[in-house]
Amino acid sequence: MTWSEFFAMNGYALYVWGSYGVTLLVFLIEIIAVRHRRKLAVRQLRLMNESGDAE
Amino acid sequence: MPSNPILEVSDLACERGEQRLFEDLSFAISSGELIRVQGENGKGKTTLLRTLCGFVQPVQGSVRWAGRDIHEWDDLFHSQMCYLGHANAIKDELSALENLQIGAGLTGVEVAETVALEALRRMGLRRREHLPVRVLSQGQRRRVALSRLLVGEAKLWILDEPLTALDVGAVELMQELIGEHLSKGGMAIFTTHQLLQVAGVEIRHLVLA
Amino acid sequence: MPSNPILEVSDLACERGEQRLFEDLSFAISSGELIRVQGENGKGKTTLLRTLCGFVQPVQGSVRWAGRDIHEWDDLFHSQMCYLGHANAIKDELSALENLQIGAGLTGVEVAETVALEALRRMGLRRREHLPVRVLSQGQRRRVALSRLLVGEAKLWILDEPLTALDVGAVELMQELIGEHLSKGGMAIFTTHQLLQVAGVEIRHLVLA
Amino acid sequence: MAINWFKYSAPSTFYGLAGKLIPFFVWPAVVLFGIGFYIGFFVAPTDAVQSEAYRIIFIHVPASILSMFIYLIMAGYAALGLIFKTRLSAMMASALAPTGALFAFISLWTGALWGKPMWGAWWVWDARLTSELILLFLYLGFIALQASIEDPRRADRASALLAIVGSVNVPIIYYSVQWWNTLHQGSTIKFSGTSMHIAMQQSMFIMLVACWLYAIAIALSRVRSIILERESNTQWVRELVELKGERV
Amino acid sequence: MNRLSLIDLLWLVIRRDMLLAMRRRADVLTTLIFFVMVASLFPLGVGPEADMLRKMAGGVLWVAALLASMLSLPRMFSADHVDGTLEQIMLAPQSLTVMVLGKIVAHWMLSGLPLVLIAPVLGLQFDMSAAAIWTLMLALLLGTPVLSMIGAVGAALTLGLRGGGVLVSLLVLPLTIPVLIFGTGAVEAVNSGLDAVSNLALLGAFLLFALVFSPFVAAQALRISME
Amino acid sequence: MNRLSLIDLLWLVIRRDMLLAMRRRADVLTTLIFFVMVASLFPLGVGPEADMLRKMAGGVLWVAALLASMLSLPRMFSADHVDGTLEQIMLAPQSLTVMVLGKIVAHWMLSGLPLVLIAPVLGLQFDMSAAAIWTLMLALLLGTPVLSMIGAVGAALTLGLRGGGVLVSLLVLPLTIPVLIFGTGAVEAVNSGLDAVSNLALLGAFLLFALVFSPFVAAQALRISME
Ligand code: HEM
Ligand SMILES: Nc1ncnc2c1ncn2[C@@H]1O[C@H](COP(=O)(O)OP(=O)(O)OP(=O)(O)O)[C@@H](O)[C@H]1O
Ligand SMILES: Nc1ncnc2c1ncn2[C@@H]1O[C@H](COP(=O)(O)OP(=O)(O)OP(=O)(O)O)[C@@H](O)[C@H]1O
Ligand SMILES: [Mg+2]
Ligand SMILES: [Mg+2]
Repeated sequence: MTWSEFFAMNGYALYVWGSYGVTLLVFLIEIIAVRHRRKLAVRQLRLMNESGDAE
Repeated sequence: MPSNPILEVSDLACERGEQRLFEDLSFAISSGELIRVQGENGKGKTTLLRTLCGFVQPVQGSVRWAGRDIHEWDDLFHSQMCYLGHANAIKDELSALENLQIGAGLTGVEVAETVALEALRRMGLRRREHLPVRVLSQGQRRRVALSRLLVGEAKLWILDEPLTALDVGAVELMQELIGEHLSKGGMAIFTTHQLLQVAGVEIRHLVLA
Repeated sequence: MPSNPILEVSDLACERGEQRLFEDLSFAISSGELIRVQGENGKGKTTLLRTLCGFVQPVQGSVRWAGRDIHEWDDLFHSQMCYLGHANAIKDELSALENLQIGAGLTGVEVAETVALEALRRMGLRRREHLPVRVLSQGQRRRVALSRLLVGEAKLWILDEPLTALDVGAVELMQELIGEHLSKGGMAIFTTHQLLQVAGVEIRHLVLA
Repeated sequence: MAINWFKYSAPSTFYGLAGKLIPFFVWPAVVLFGIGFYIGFFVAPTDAVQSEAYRIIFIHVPASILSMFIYLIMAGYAALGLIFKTRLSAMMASALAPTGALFAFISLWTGALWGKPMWGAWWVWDARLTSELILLFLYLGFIALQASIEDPRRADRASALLAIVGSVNVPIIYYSVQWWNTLHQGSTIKFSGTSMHIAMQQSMFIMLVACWLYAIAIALSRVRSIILERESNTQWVRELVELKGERV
Repeated sequence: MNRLSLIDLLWLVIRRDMLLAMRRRADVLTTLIFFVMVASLFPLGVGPEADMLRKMAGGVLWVAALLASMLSLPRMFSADHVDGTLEQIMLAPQSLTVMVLGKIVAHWMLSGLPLVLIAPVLGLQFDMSAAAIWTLMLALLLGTPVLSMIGAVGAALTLGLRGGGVLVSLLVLPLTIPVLIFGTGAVEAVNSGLDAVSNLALLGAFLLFALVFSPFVAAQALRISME
Repeated sequence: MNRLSLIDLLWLVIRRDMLLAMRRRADVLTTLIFFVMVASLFPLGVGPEADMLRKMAGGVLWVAALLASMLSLPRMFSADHVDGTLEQIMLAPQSLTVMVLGKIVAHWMLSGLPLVLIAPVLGLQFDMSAAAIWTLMLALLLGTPVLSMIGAVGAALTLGLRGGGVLVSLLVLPLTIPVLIFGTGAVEAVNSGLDAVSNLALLGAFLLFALVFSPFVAAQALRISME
């Protein structure tokens, strides 16, 4: 089995790689979203600390 | 159940958003007493009153009626108190009379028509009893809401800006009503930014700052 | 267009339901004048003010601005007046700042952010400028609505119970603002059941009975 | 014992704990994904009927299974939060919801991509497909409800109630959809090999475990952000950011 | 001045909601007319072949009923919420569950019952058989209260939220799918000469189940929303 | 302090409504999800046979789009009415027609456009052909703005009336039937191998016609409602 055969998936490339590709994409998006959320939260906290708005 | 239950607030603290509105608030009110909650706009008066009713969960401290925490959604407490908020709790489609009767009914009190009519007339709504309240003026709507105080038998009145939209005559009437309520052994907590004096009663002030 | 337009009301009559609220009402207001509409609850104060704005069609009589009937939905009139009703005309979802800027924008006035912020701060909303107004207290919401008066350039203010829900400090501020407005050549018609005095100005009373 | 439990159910304690745990889920997940993929694509033989297309199964089935289990776990946490008023449980529930919804989406997506070559249609109204779609709607409802309530405490409690009502309904929905479909026609899906090749089973199982680990890791790190957001007014969070210079 | 018993209270709530609806008159009619319209749009959208229409009839009518009762859901508590009445209701010393039950019953009488009654007319439009029409009515009679009950929970949860109207559909529609399926299943069964009893029995079971739990759950939801 | 030009004003109104919608976040999504749900309910009601579903697809999707955009109509002016903003808008010295046009555009971008974009996915669920799906999208693109425009008139007329939500559907639905007919007609035409151009052209004509008249008419309706 060559790599090109492997990637061709016997004509089912669109379906198989479409599935795995989108799954990977979704995972990546989720990971980025979670990191972004964390970044926002921490930044917000920093801002609050700096402005001394602690009342 | 003591015959003269009192409302005890101990060590109360409330937060809204990230902001602590008040803390370490303790007071008690018993028969014949009148408390006015004061404070500038946004100091937490409404929040305090709603906490006393049990709508808002305090972050700390407790509110007790006749010795029991009100947060057990206690029937006893609720049958002995009456709350009037910023909103009038009246239905635009119903007439003043229907509003009063049904409104009282929902809180478990059956009010005869004659009693209801008399209350409305006392509140200055003669000849408005059967109009849908939708067409009434702001002040008249407030009067419909206030007339509920006349037909209930609550011991504790909690009134959030009862004088809003009332004209001078109506303000005097309210003062009279509160006076009567107190002399019958009731008690009341209220807020207002207007002048309010009750003959023969010394108002205790509770200042939120 | 006269440089000092006046509002003339002649022979006005309004009905609500089967009831005539007022009739034969004539008055005029010009630069520097302040009129207070008085009357008990339900005497027709709100109705009168809304008639002056053109919302309510009078059964008789006319309202004229700078000589022309306002019912021609006249741009001139509308660009020179500002009405604040019982409702605050603010959006719960927007912050105080956004409300002020967008609100003014809708009436055709562009307001720079610095100007808007300053107006809000003058109204005692410092550190509340960016909160969604939903979480503000009744009095703070009223202040947001009132701050529109500060950023506009209307000559005629029509205010329906502007003092509702305001604390003592805010009431004083409003009196000051009205004073300034009049001294700059403006005029105002308002209703209120509360006390309102403007230093150095004699308030004309218009009693509906 | 009980004290211990409560200790770890305090957001402040759990925050650190979760931070330490995450790597123990992430790296095994990565490795297992690799192994599962290798077995699935290089060891498992080509299917006689479906040719290579069947390889979608290695992601499709784990995603489907997780989407269902996560809902139950989420509802469980929500119920705990509602009954015992533990803040952390509610936070866990809201941390799990997006992941569950994403797995439901992946299940639908991979299923659709599998359906086209197998049945000639991206979508058929089969019982299993339909109930997966409804499950996605349930997730979206949960998320939408939570997103539209500003006050976090109310949001937690309201969405917890919804999740509980939903989890009572899920079995009912599942069986009713099953019945609905079979009343009309037999199932359209038939898998060719009645007994799956051993390598296929291995791969599927490994991918399943990998997905579990991934889901746990992502939920833990999401709950950490949620804790920071919700507890931002507490002293310990402020100190955390200030003194320890918490990494961004 | 008497205290009201629970039954009196239930009755009061129902009467009140009916009275309010009658004052607004339009309300009842509009739900009904919405139902009729949605059902009538279909032939327009799908084309007039009688065969196909007969086949779809049960499904279309059920979907229309579902949407119609969904439409009136947001108003179930929101009017009371906005004008402050709900606060008063929650302060009442009586059982909130009973009051919620009253509101559910009233909602059904105003939005579900009319659909049951008008359904035969629409059934005729779709050329349904008499037996199918009877089954449809019976199924709607058992199913629409369940819609009101599940709906009450959704309405209570979304109380006072922006965009509550659509949000409530989003929450509630997926949960009502079993009702839809067994409701249409009953009609279909009759159409294909089978017995509809099992479908109807299941609908009945849903009804009982919902009757026992939903008022309580909705009351809890209200408590949460009012906090 | 500058006066705004008409274009600025239009843009301000659009931006404002979009901003408000974004604040409510859920709003946009929910209309969309409602659309998806209604479209998915039908197969559940009617049964899963692919043949029949393909035949109904155009009709079902159009009806779902109609209902979804109908649902968001009541909010078009009523929020502004309740909080007094509408009074302020009407007192503004600028053209009310322009403001109404702004509100219509915003409404469409929030409730119509998302439907156009999601339609292909639903089309696949119903196993529609690629050509049919394209036509559907095009038809929706031309038709949904007309729905918003007709809807605006209805929303303005029913402003502040009790039960306005359903009432507006009542008023508007009959008026939108031509859109429904030609919209489904276009899809049908493609399905039966014909050309959809005439149907689409008619939809385009509706669009132009509505664009010219509806903002003005809706503005007049608002004036009447506010009196
Ligand atoms: C959008 C389309 C699809 C959806 C939503 C879907 C959904 C599901 C779900 C929920 C499961 C888990 C069932 C369980 O654990 O009991 C599952 C398993 C499975 N699906 Fe799909 N599926 C789809 C398309 C397909 C297609 C096209 C095929 C193959 C032709 C397929 C083959 C399988 C197999 C073999 C399993 C695992 C075996 C089993 O548990 O019975 N699915 N799918
Ligand atoms: N359709 C109607 N039928 C009968 N009376 C009506 C109708 N509409 C309005 N009214 C009456 O018209 C009056 C409206 O008065 P308006 O709101 O202008 O009063 P106001 O002077 O502003 O009072 P307030 O001080 O309470 O604000 C009320 O007395 C009301 O009862
Ligand atoms: N989510 C929130 N975020 C920030 N601040 C909030 C939030 N919710 C409420 N607040 C603040 O809490 C206070 C609420 O006060 P409350 O309504 O009790 O005031 P009040 O004393 O009744 O005022 P008024 O006299 O104007 O009626 C306001 O200052 C408001 O800005
Ligand atoms: Mg207040
Ligand atoms: Mg007035």
